[in-house]
Amino acid sequence: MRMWVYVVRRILLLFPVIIGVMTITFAILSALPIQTHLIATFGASKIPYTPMVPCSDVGQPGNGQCRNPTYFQLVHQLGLDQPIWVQWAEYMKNSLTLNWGTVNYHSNAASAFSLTTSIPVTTVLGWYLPYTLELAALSLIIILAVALPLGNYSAVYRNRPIDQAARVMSFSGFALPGFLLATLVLFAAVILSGGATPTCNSNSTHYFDWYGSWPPFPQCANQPTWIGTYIQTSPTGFPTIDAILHGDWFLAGESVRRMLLPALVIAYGSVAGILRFVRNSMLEVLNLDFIRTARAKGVPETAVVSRHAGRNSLNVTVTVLGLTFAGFIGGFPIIEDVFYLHGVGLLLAKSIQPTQDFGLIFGTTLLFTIIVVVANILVDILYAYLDPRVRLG
Amino acid sequence: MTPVIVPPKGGRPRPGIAQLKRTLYFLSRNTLAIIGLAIVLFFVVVALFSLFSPLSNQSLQQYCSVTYGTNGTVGCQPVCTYDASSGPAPAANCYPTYSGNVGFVGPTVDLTHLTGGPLPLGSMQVSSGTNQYYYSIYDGLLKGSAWSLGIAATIVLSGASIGLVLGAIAGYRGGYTDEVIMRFTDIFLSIPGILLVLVIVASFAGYVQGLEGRMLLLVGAFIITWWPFYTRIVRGQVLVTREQKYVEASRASGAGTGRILTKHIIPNSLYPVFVQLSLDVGAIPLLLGGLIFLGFQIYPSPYFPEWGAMSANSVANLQSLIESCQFGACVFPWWQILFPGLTVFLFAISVNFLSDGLRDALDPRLRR
Amino acid sequence: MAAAAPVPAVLPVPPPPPPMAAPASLARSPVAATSADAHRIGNVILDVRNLRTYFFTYDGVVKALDGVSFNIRKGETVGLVGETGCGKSVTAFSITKLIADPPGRIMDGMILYKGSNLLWGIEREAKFKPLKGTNRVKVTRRFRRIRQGQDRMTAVRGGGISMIFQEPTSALNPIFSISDQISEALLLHRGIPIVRGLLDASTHDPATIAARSAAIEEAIAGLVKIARQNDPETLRTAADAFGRAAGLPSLGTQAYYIFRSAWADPEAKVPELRKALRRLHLSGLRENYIRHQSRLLELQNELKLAYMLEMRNGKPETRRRRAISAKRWGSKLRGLGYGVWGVRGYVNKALKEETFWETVALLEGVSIANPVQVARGYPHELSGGMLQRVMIAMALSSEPELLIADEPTTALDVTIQAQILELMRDLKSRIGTAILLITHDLGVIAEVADRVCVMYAGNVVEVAPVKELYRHPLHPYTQGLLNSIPRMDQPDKKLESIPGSVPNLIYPPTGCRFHPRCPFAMPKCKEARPPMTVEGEGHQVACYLYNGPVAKG
Amino acid sequence: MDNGQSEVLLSVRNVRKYFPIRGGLFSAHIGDVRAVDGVSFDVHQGETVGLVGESGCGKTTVGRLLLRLIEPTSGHTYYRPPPEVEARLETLYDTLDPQFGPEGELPDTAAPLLSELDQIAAQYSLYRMSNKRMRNLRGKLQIVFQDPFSSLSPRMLIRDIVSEPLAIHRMGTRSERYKRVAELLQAVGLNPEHLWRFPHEFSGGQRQRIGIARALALRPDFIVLDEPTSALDVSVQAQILNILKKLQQEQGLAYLFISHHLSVVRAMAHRVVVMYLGKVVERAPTEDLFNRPLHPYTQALLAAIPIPDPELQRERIVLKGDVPSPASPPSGCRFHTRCPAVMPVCSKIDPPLIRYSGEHWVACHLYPPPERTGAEMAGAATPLPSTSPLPSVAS
Repeated sequence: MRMWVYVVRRILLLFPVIIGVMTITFAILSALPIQTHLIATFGASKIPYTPMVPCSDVGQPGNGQCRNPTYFQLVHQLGLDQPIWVQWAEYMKNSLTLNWGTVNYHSNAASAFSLTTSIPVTTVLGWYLPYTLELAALSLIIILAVALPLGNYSAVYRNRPIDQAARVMSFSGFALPGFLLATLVLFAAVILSGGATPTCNSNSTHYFDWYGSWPPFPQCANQPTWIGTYIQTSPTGFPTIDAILHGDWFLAGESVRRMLLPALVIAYGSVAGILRFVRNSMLEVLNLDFIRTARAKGVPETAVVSRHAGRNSLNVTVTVLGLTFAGFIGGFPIIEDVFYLHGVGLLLAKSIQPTQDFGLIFGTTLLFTIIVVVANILVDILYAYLDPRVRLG
Repeated sequence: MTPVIVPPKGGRPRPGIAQLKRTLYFLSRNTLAIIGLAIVLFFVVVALFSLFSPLSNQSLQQYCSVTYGTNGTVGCQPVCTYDASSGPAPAANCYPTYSGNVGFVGPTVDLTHLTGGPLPLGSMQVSSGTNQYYYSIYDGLLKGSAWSLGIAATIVLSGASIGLVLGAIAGYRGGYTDEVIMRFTDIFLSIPGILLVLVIVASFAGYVQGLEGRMLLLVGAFIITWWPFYTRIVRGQVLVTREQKYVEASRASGAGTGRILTKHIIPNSLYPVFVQLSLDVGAIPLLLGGLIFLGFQIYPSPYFPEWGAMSANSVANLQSLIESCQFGACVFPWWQILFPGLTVFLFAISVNFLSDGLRDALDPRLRR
Repeated sequence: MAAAAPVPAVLPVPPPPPPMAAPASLARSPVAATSADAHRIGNVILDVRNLRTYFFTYDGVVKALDGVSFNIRKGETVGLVGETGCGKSVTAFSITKLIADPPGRIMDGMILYKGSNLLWGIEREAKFKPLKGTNRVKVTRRFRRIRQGQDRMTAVRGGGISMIFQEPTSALNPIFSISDQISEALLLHRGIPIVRGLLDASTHDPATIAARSAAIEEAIAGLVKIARQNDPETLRTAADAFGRAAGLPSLGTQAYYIFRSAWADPEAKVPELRKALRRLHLSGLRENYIRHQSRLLELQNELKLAYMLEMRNGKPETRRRRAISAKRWGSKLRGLGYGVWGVRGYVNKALKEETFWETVALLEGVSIANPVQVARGYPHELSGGMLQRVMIAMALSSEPELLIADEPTTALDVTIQAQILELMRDLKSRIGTAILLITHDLGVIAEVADRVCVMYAGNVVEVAPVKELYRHPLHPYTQGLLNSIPRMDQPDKKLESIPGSVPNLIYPPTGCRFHPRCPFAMPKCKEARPPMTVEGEGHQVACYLYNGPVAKG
Repeated sequence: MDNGQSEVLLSVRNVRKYFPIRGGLFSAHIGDVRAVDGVSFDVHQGETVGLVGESGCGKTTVGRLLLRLIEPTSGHTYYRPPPEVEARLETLYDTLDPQFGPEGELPDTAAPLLSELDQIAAQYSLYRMSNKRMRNLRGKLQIVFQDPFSSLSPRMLIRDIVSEPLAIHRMGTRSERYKRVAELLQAVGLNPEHLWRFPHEFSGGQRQRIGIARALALRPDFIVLDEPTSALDVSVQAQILNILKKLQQEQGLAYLFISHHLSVVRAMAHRVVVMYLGKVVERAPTEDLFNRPLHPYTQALLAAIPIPDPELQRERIVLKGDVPSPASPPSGCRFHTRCPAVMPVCSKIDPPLIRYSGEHWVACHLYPPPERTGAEMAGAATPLPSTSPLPSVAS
C-alpha cells in the first residue's frame, strides 16, 4: 500500500508540471507583438494590423494619425486587451480543456499536409501522434537491446578492447549530427534499394516519399480503405496495429520496415548516454560489498554479474530511462522531417518555417512534453515496483 | 614559545595542484580520453589562431562555384568574369569564364574545389572546395571555429553558473527553497530536448534583426533550456557534500551560509559539473545544426560561418540537389558535407571521450 | 552432509566423480591422512605460508602483506589481531582470493587447504614492470588466467571456506529476500541432497501413496491434538515426526510453524498443511525441472572436483574441465525452456518451498526468534545484529571446514556484540567448524579465540595460545597493545600508548617493521627481519629480544 | 545539583529534540523520532562528562544541541549561569517537574514560575541568544568529530583548515594566524611543517589531532568530543586520550565525552550520563556508576564489554532483542522490552529520574522514590543485587 501512495503522489505531481509548461508557452506567446497574433488568426489579408493609421484611411478629417477601429476591434475580439492574468486564466482553461485552437490553413504546414479548412490542432495531433509513439517505442527497444548488454560488458571488461570499442561506437553515434546521419543513411538506402521506383504515381512531390514515409503508397488508388483521407488509420490510429488488426500483414511489415531505419538512426544517436550510465552504474555495483559476499558464497562469476550485479544495476538504470526518453524524443522533428515520417515531429518541422503556425508549434511542444512526463511517471512506477526498498516502504 | 614556520622546499604547493596531478594521471591511463584531450586542444588553438588571422576582421571571400545543370553539365558561375585571352585579371577574385563537362579541367582554373585536393592556403584556387554560396569551406571552418567554440562556451558556462548557484542553494537550504527551485527545474526539464530553444527561436526570430540581436536570442534561448540540467546535478552533489562533517565543523565555529557555500560546498561539488559541461560543449554545434536544418534563419546570412550551420546547409543543399536533378547524373558535392560534418563530428566525439575520461578520473567511486 | 562418498586414496585421473560429492566432503576425504606431506599431519586444515599481497596504487606499491605464515587446525578458533592497516582483512581476502584486482595482487606464497594449494598458478597471472622515475609499477594482467584462477576458487569458496563480513547491512543483496540469498548458498553447496530428497520423497506409485497417506493422516490428527496444548517443545517433536513420516524433514519445520501460532483452532490450518504436502507428488513438469537441476548440480560438482584436483596435483585438468563444462552447457541449453518468465515461476515452486523451509531451519540454528518472517523479509527491514546472524547462517549452510569472520562485531553495538559473541561461542561448541576470527579488539579475542596471531604492518609478529599470550606477551608490540587498552577491571591503571603511528606500507621500515616505534630497538633491528623463534609450547615470536630455536615452516 | 566544586559551565534542562516523520499522500507530519526526550545534566568547569549509550540513543544529537548546531524542540541549555541563578533554576525545575502532565502540559498555577524561568532563559539560554551573541559564543563551544576522514575538507591545506575559525572571527593578520596554527599543531604533537600538507597525507590519528587543533583554535572552554577515538586503533586511541587529558589540565577545558565504549569513558570522565532511547537512565560520578551500577541497562552495558583477559570468569547479562526504534518507543519505561528485571509496572509508568544517593541519579522502578506508595509499585520485585557485575581479577 506504500506503493499506491507513491504512485498517486507521482501522478499528482504531474499537474504542476503541465501547468508550468503551459505557463511558459503562455509567457512566450504573450511576449510576441500583437500583430503576430492577428496575422496568425485572421490570415495575411488586407486588414491593417497597425493601431494608428492616417486619419483619411478611417474616413476622418485631418491628416494626422487616428486610432484604427478594425485593429482595436480585432484585438478585443482576441481578448488581447484584457489584463494579463485574465488572459492567462483563459489560456489555461482552453489548454486544459484541450481547446488548442485550429490549424492555420494559410500556413505552409497546412499546405504540406493538404489541410484545407482549419481543423482543431488536437485533432491533427491525434492523427499524427500514433506514428511518433510507434517510432519512439521501436527506438527505445533498440536502445535497450543494445545498451544493457553492451554496458554490462564494458563494465566487466573495463578499459579493455571491448569496452573501448563499445564506447567509440556509442559516442560516434552521439557526435554525428542527426540530420547528416539520417540523410546519408536514407541516401544509401535509396541507392541500395535500386533508386527511386514510384509504385503508383511517379510525380510525387517529395522524393523520399518512396522510401521513408508512411503510409507507404501516398495517394495510391489501391490504398486500403482503413487508411483515411489524411494519414489517420482506423480503428486505433496506430498504423502497424491497425494493419495487423485488418490482417494486412504486408502493410504491417511495410510500416515496421519504414520505421526501422529512422528508429535505428535515433537509437544510434542516443544509445551513448544510457550505455555510459549502464556502464558506470554497473561499475559502482560491482564495487559493492554484497558482490563480494556473493563471490565468497561460491557463486560462479557469470552468475555474480548477471544475477547479483545485473539486477541491481538494471534498477539504477531504470531511473534514468525517463530522462533518456526526454533526450531522444527531442530529435524527432529532424529525423521525421528527413524520412518524411508522418509523426508529430514532422508536423512541428513543417509548421515553423517560413511562416510560423503557432497553434501547431505550441501544440506539438505541449504534446511532446506530456509524452515525456508520462514516460517519466511510468518509469518511476516501474522502479518502485522493481526495488523492494521502495515497494515495501 | 612560538615555533619558527619553515615553508617546505620548492615553495608552497597550491591547493588543487596535487588534485590536478592525480586527475591527469588517471586520465592518462585512458587512451580515448587522451586522444579527446588532444583534439579538443587542437580546436581551441585553431580558434585562437583564427582570431588573429587576417580572416577574422575581413568578411569571407567569394570564389567561383560550381553549378549543376539539369542535363548533367557543370557550370562555374564566376563572381566577376573576364576573358582569359584579353590580359590579366582586373581584380583579385575575378576568374575567366568557364563551362564544360564533368571531369574536364580548364586551363586557368582547376576544379580542385570539386575534388577537394589540398592546395596552399591563400592561393587563388580553393582548397577544400566551396559551398553553394561560393564561399570556401576551409575559410568558413577556420572563421567558424571561433564562432562555434565561442557560442558553445558562452551558453554552457552561463548555464552552468546559473545551475551551480541555484543547485547549491537548493541543496544546502533544503526545505521549501529546495521544493520551489526543483519543481521549477522539473518543469523546464520535462520539455524534451531542444524543443524549448526551437519554440523560443521560432517565435522571436522574425522580430530580432542584426547579428547581435540574433546571437542574443540564440544564446538566451539555449541558456533558458540548459540551466536546469546543471541545477539538478549540482543539487544532487551538494546533498552529499552537505552531510560531510567539515561543513558542520565550520558551522560550529560560526561560519555563515555564504562562507560555507563558497569555501566548502561548491568547491567539493564541482566535478560532475565539469563532466557535464565538457559534454554539452560538444553537443551545442550539433543542436545549432539541427535548428538550421529545420530551416530557421537564425543567422543574418545563410552562409554564416558556424560549423553546425555549415554542415546543415550543405546537407540541406544535398537534399535539394538530389531532388532537383535526375538521380545518378548529379555531381555529388561530397566535400561540402564531409569537411563541416567531420569537424563537428570530431569536436563532439573528442569532447565525449574527454568527459568520459574525466568522469572516470574524478569520480572517487570509479577510480581504481 | 548426509551421504558423502569418499574419494579414493590414490587419486586416479580421472577418478569416478561420486554423484553426491560436494567440495567440502572431498576436503574431508581420507586423502589428508594418507599423504605423507608434512602440513597434513596434526590435521592442519589451512596452512598459510609466506603470503605476499601488494596493492599497486597511484602513490606506489603498498606492500600490505609481506611473508605472512600461520596455520589453522581442525575445529580450533584462531584470532588474527592487529591495528588498522596491519593486513588482517587482506589476509582473509587473500585466503579466498577476493582481493580487489586491480589494484591488489597476491604476489606469491602458498595457501594449503587440505593439501590443495589455493594459490596455484598465481605467479603466471600477471607481469610487473617498474616505471622509471616513479615508485609505481606497471601491471600487465593476463585476464584469462586470472579468470581461471577465480573459477578454480569456486570449488572452495562457500563450500569448504565460508566468510562473514564486517558490515552486515551492506553485505547482503538489497533486492533479494533473505530466503532467496540463503537458498542460493544452499543449492550451491548442499543442492544435491536437497534435490535428491525431493525426488525420493515424491512418488506416483498408488500403493506407496496409499500407505504413506494413512501415516500422514494420523500424523496430522496427532499434530492437531498436540497443537491445542500450545506447548512448543512437544509440538516441535511431533512436527519432526510428521516430517519423517512424510519423508521430507522440511515438512516438519513447515508444519511446526503452521501450527505454532494457531493453538486456538488448529483445524483451520490443516488445509494449508495439505497444500504443503503437494511437494510429495510433483507434477511431471516440476519433476523434470528438478531432475534437470540435479543434473546441472552434479556436473557442477564434477567441475569443482576437477578444480580441486588441479590445485592438489598442481597440473591442469584442462581436458576434463572442458568436457564437463561442455556437458553443462549442453544441459543448460536443453533446460532453456525453464527460464521462460512465468514457466519458471511454476516449475521451481516445489524446490523454492523446500529451500525456503531449509532456510528457516538454518535461521533457527542461529537462534533467530521469528525465522519465517525473517526469511521472507528483505535486508533493509532487519537490524544489523539480525543481518549478522543471517550472514552466519548463510556461511554455515554448507557446513564448512573453516569460517573466516572478518571483524564480525565491529559495526555492532556493545549489547548486540555480546549477543553475537554468545552465538559464536555456542556454535563453536555445537559444530566442529574451525574459525579464523579477525578483529582489532583484544577483548573479543580473549572471549572467543583458542590461539592468537598478532599482526603488525603486514607481518605476523607473535603466535601463542590465548591464555599464554595474555599472561606473558613477548613481542614489544603485543605488550604495548595490551597496555594501551583501557581496562574495566583495572580502572586506575595508567594508559600507556605506543609512540608514533602505523607505518606507511609503501615505504615500510627496513628490518623489523616495528623498530621505529619499539622501545627496545637495537641496531640490528634496522638491518634484517627477525626470524620466527619458538619460545615455549606453541608460542612463537619474531623479535631479536628472544633467541629461542628458529621455528620451521 | 552542583556540589560547588566548581562553577557550572553549561546546565542542560529538559532538552527535547523531535525529528518529524513525514509520510502519506501529501507528506503530512505523521509522527516524531524522539531522538532526545527530556535530557538534563550539568557540565562544570574543567570537568569531563561522559555520555554513554548505544547507537540511536540520541547521544550525538545531545552533543549537537549543546552547540546549537540544531535547534531543540523544547528545553534550555544555560551558559555560565551565576551560582544564585543556578540555585534558583534548581528550585524552579524541582517544583515544576512533578507538575508536568503525561503530555507535558502544565496547570495554570505554574504560570508565574514559567514566566520567571522565561526571564532567566532569555538571559542565559543558548537557544534564546541573538545570532550575533551566539556567533561570538561559538568560539567558546567547540566540537571534535568521530570520523577523522570526513571532518577535514579534502581540498584545503592543514594551514587553512586549522586557521579557518580564526579567519571566521577575523582574528589577527594572516601571518599571526599561521603562527597560532603552528603553536596549536605543536600543542597536539604535530610538526609545524605539516602546515602545507593536505588531509589525505595523514593517518587517522594525525587527522584527529588536527581536528582537535582546529577545535582549540579559538581558546574554547568547552569541547564536545563526539566519539573521538572510536574510529582509531587502541594504541593511537591511548595517545589521543592522553593528549586530551593534558590539554584539560593545561587549559581547564570542560569536555562532553560522547562514547559507546564504557571503558574509555571510565578512563576519561569525572561524571557519567547513561542514555537509552533518548532518555537519561542513570547519572552519577564515575566511581559510583562503575562500582554500583543501579539501572539494569547500565549493568548490562558493563557486562557486555569484552575484557582482554581470557582467564576471567564472570556472569554474563546478555540482553535479548534489538534497540527499539525511537520513532515508536515502548510505552512506560523504554527499556522494559529488553530488561532482565522487568515488572508489570514498567510497561505502564515511565520512571522519573530520581536521586538515589548523593549525586547518583537513576530512572528505574526498582529504586522507588520515598514518596511512591506500594500500591503504585504493584508487583515490584526485590531490587537487583546492585553489586558490580565486574568480578575482581582472578589472581
